[in-house]
Amino acid sequence: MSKKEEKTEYVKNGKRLDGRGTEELRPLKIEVGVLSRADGSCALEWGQNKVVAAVYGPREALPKHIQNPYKALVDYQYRMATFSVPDRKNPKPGRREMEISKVSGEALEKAIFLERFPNTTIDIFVEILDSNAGTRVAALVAASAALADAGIPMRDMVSAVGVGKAGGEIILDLNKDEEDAPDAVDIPMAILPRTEEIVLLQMDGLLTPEEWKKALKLGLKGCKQVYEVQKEALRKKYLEAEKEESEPNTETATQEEGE
Amino acid sequence: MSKKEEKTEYVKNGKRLDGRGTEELRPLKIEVGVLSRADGSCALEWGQNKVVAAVYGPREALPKHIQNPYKALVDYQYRMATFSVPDRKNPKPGRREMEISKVSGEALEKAIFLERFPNTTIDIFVEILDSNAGTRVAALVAASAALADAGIPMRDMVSAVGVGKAGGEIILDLNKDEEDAPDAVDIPMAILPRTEEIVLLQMDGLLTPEEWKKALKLGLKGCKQVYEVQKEALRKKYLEAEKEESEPNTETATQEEGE
Amino acid sequence: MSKKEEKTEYVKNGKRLDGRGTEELRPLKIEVGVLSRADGSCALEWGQNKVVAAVYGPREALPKHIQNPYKALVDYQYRMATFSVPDRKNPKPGRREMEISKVSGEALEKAIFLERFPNTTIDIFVEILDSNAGTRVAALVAASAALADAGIPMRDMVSAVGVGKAGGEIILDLNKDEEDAPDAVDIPMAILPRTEEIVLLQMDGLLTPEEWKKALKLGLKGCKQVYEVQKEALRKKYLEAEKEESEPNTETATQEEGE
Amino acid sequence: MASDIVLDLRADKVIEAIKLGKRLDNRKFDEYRKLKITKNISENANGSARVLLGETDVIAGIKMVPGDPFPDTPKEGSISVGVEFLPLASPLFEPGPPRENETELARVVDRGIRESKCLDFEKLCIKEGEKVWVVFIDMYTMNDDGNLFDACSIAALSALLETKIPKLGDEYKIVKGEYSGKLHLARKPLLCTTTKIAGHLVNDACFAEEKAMEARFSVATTEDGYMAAYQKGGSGSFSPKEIDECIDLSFAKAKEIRKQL
Amino acid sequence: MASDIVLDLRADKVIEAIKLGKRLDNRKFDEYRKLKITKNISENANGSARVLLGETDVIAGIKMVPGDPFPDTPKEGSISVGVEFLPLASPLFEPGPPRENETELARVVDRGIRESKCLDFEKLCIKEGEKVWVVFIDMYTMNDDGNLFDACSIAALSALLETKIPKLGDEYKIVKGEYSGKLHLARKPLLCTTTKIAGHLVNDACFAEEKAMEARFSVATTEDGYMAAYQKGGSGSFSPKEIDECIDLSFAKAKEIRKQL
Amino acid sequence: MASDIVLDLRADKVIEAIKLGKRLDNRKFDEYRKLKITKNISENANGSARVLLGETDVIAGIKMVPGDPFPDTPKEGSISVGVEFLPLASPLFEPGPPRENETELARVVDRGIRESKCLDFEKLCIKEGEKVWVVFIDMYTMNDDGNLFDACSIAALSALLETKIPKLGDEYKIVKGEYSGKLHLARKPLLCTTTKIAGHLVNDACFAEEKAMEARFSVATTEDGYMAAYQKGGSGSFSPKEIDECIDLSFAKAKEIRKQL
Repeated sequence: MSKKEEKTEYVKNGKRLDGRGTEELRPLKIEVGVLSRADGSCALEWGQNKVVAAVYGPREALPKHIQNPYKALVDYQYRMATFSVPDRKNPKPGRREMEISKVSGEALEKAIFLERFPNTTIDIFVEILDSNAGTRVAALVAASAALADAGIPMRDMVSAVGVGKAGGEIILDLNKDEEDAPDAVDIPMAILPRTEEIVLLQMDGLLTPEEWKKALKLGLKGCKQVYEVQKEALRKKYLEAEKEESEPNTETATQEEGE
Repeated sequence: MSKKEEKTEYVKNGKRLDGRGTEELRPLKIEVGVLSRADGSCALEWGQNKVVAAVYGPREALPKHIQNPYKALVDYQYRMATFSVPDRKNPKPGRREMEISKVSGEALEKAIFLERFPNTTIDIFVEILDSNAGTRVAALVAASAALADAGIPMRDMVSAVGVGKAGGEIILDLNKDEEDAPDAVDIPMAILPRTEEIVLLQMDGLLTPEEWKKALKLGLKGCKQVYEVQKEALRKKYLEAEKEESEPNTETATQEEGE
Repeated sequence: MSKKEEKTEYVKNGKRLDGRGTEELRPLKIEVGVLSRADGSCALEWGQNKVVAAVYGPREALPKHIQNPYKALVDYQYRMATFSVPDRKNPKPGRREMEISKVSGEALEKAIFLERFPNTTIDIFVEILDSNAGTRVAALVAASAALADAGIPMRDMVSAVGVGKAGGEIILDLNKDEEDAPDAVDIPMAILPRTEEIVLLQMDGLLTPEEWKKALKLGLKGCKQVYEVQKEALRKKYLEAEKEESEPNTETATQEEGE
Repeated sequence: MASDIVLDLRADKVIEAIKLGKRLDNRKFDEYRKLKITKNISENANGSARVLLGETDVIAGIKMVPGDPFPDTPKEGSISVGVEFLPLASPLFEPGPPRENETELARVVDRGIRESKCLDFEKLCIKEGEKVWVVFIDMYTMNDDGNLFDACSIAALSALLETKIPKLGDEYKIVKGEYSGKLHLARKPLLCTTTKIAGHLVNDACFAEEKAMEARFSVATTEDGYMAAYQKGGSGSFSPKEIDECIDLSFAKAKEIRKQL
Repeated sequence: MASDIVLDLRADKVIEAIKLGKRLDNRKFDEYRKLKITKNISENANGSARVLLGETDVIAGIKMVPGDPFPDTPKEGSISVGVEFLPLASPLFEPGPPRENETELARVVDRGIRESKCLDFEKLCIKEGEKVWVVFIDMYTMNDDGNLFDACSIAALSALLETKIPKLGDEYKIVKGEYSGKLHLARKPLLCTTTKIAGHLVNDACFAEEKAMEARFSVATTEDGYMAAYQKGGSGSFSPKEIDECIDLSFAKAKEIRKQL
Repeated sequence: MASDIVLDLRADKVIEAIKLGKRLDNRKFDEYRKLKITKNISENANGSARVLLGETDVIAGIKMVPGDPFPDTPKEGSISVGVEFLPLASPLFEPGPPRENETELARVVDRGIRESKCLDFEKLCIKEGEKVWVVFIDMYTMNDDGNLFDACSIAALSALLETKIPKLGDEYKIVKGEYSGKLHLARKPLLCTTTKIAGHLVNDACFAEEKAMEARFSVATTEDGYMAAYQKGGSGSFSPKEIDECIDLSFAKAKEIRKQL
């Protein structure tokens, strides 16, 4: 909300204030199958962001009058814990959470074979436990992995990343300091990586079409990096399942810095 | 709420502060069929008051347990836009809007042949866009015309007007300045004009039975003037419909000052 | 909330500040059958506490999906009138009222032969009109009598009392001054008197297991005193019913001080 | 549902009787049921009353609370009137947020009190522009055997007449259990309702009669000949002549009730 | 339900036509319906406008209210954008608390205005750290024949362009009916939405077309070549190339509309 | 529904086993599942902890916020305890406003902390009568495999033990990322729940066991031999003797758990 007044250089000698390159993601760790009651689940850490996602369904949609006889409904709920932000968040879900839930649910609808599950609902719940810019894309990445973990048939995973501008530079995966730049532009985007179909795209800030072209390119690249981490997390679980290990899964797939 | 302290003369030489006679309505314009999605609709201007009404139904009443197997339900919703009053109105409907909705819906029930449409609901929505005293009767007049526009069979139109007292005088169709008089009495009333059956009647302020007799007479007269404007508005539309004109209706029925 | 700072002696020469002995109840009056519309009802005065309870049911539980095919549901609602407490209470039910309603309903479930009334609900409403510590047990005692008045088959009545600590002494039926003691401990408890089964038990304050043993004994004794007043109130009504008196019942069962 | 059928049958009987000039409980058309007022039923309230009108049972309690004045009336206190149709009172009442019947009742009782000017809002000022008294008038239904409007109006007025003004300490904090005097009422506004059943006008309708009613008309009158509020309710209508009869009845009945306060 | 079937049939016809390069009302793919803007439709508003886009009918009204600044921006005023999908506008809208469609629309319009910096929030400061202007922008739908996003954005901007700043008296109280000047807008951000139907991109979709849509993309542009916000909606997707086309269309269409303000 | 039948069958199995002196997972009657506490799981919280009790998974986070004191305790800070049964945690949890189970849990945890006097409310005073610390303790369920009460109590205490007090700047504004010390706890109150199944007392019931339970009794104990709160829940009953056993178990189990903090 309050943007810094003094002139800051956000990229210096190709390095950002936190040491990353302009096209570099923050460290990303994904683990699936972390909650026993849910049909699918995922724990994700992305920089300081910490997210847990759970999937229930397809299950009968109730009350009956909301059922769609042609396809499953998707109910996506993005929520932030009261302590996950600098000032305590009001526990009641706000308009921001409602909007993010809507566009994120729509982003996943394209990926899931909804027509196979008429009259049902697929419920996706994501809770943000800690935050530092980019939680909506982090949530979507976790939700997508949880859907796969639940065995729900999908055209492709949804991979997502934030891209944008700070101090005049187009950069990948903005952190909170960068999002607070006076000229900050924030562009959350999500794609189906195999076809580059864009399923979520928002922006706010002042941006020219030329800047957007550059940002898009960077975003597509970032999504694909994320995609690899998602796949690796799922692979790990299924390999272990094949080995029929009975121990709990403690290893996690990790996207190291500067990959 | 705040009533003026200083002694004002509200009627001087037979003229009110806005130039009207004591028995004179503010200018009234009614147009029906203004909204394409609704089954019936009406736009109304009455002095500064600006009202739009829409009717949907008779349609199936849901949830089923509210259905009445003997007659249609009437659901009337009177609402004010946030900017329609001097101070910004809270967007949440308040107790005043709830009470007005109740008594206005009851006023219309007497007019409609409800028994012909068992298990259904007739939904009437009225939005106040600008206001200067008398919005509840303006809303009811618009709603009644919208019902007729929707082709819903009625015993008679409901016509309505405000009558009351300011500065010791019984006057018709009070405006806001008059309603803020220290001794102001406000009497919204609605009738079925052909039979003079009173279907809405409220009052607040200090009034004697004698003053009421005078006010009643004036109110009945006022309602009948309003009735003529309502009928003219409907006539205009039906005439046009007969001529099968395809252009949008831009003319409006008008009640000029001092009729 | 605010507890007194100065050292007060709450028991002096075996007498409490209001003149009672440590094991003495405040005056208790119970009358059943006081409301004509309810299936069962009870008016109760216990010291300054004033409570009215009404029972409706067993009646069909709605919406249908909440029905239990094996037993009746119990819906208990404890509410306080806005003027029943020193500071005006917000009319919206608060978390305290919600918790009390939950544990009180559970306390009654053990007493009622719920399995005889599948798919139904037994609704118990209690309103506190005046208060001075101990309203939740007063409400439960009234509710239990109202259930009996409604003719609902029960294993036994639920009898209840508050017990606790003030100024280092274990005492029965604390009043508000005692509950505000710096070391106050409040223990609402309810039992089925014939079997001494404990169906409601809560505590807050700092208490040792030894103190609890003493409090328990006192509480059981108090519950049984209350039980006698409950039975007397019901007996009075049934005797009158047998005599087929048509006059309204104006006598009330009374538990005098120092019994 | 069975209960609806029973109610319909009772309504039929009410109408049959009314047409013969009778009421099921043998009252005259303009006769109220037995009225019993019990005052000061709650020590924690600043004033309170319980009203039994036949078997209709309601309670009103007053709390005076120091509050901020409205910006446009810096030297005036205010009133706040609420009613809760407690589910104790009827199998038809459900717990939950206020509904239109409650809202209508509260607002009509409010207008009768407010517009009668029985309370001098300027005397409710504690410090101009800073602190004023808000008089909370809260009503609860205990048993609904009809005519809740009049019963609540009687209870509210009875409670106001008993109201003690709390004593204020530092920073406008109320000193518990101490009072600085009684609330002064300049008038005694009372709401009396006339109900139209089968074309006839009756007063103090019981619950079964309300099920058979076409419309009702409530008038708040004062002892010095004024009306302070009125309100038509129900889906039926009144002729101008009937309205005049209702007004006359309301004045006459309020006069009778006022004696019992 | 029957009405759903009718809507599905209309959607089928829309798709059939689009595949043949046509729209049911014969518009070109990038053609907006007739736009009619009526300003100052409410005297009680500080600014207001009614927008007809074909038969889509929306209203925006502005109220400027003195409020407390946010703690972290003591010298900045703020805006508050709301929309209510009035049940007048469509058989599908029900009264009640705001739902996700309303929330999305309000927030996208909000971002277009806020991020374009058309309003200088520092100029909305009345007294630093104490009082600032809150500009309430409230929109209402009257008739929904599609493209509520663009209609609301046009209405909001039109209303802002007419907004008079209320005059303040003592203690930041508004002097009724007097004004101290007009609100200054540095830019004119407009939201233009492109809708994808059967793989084709069209502008200003009507209600029947929206029923057939795969996805939509809305871009808020300014007259000096910036985008201030955008938003993809719907369960379909866009290729990167399609997004570029949408952006071009939004700039072009906003330019046309801006001439009619 | 099928799932209900499955739960009933599992409950039958639980009861069968208990009657034979066994539990389905082979634990002893008074044995807790494996406990894992992870501290500081959220940098934005002033203190936080995640607790795994078997597969039951809950999180607690603390936020200290400067707030206004209650009028009757001008030199005391306060606590506010909330819990949300996130729908992530169970197919039976639905999103929405707090329900009675959540309210009960939050209030029992609250009383254990408050009444144990582990926090000195007077030390939470910033400036008498003007500003005090409000300690918000918010708990969230991630996975419900039973005994949420104890898991939440452990999480709340663990988070409190890690809590750093924010540094205050001008006008009581929090300086982000800076701290003025750690919150001091005088005691370590812990809630331990005993569940009655088929007439036997067991600790740390898992979800299937809770489905078979008659009643539960939770006791908050301190390391110096006090009980600070207790609460009976469920529709069954306890004999006085059973209550004594429950109390002994709660002291013993809390002592074990306290070592793992």
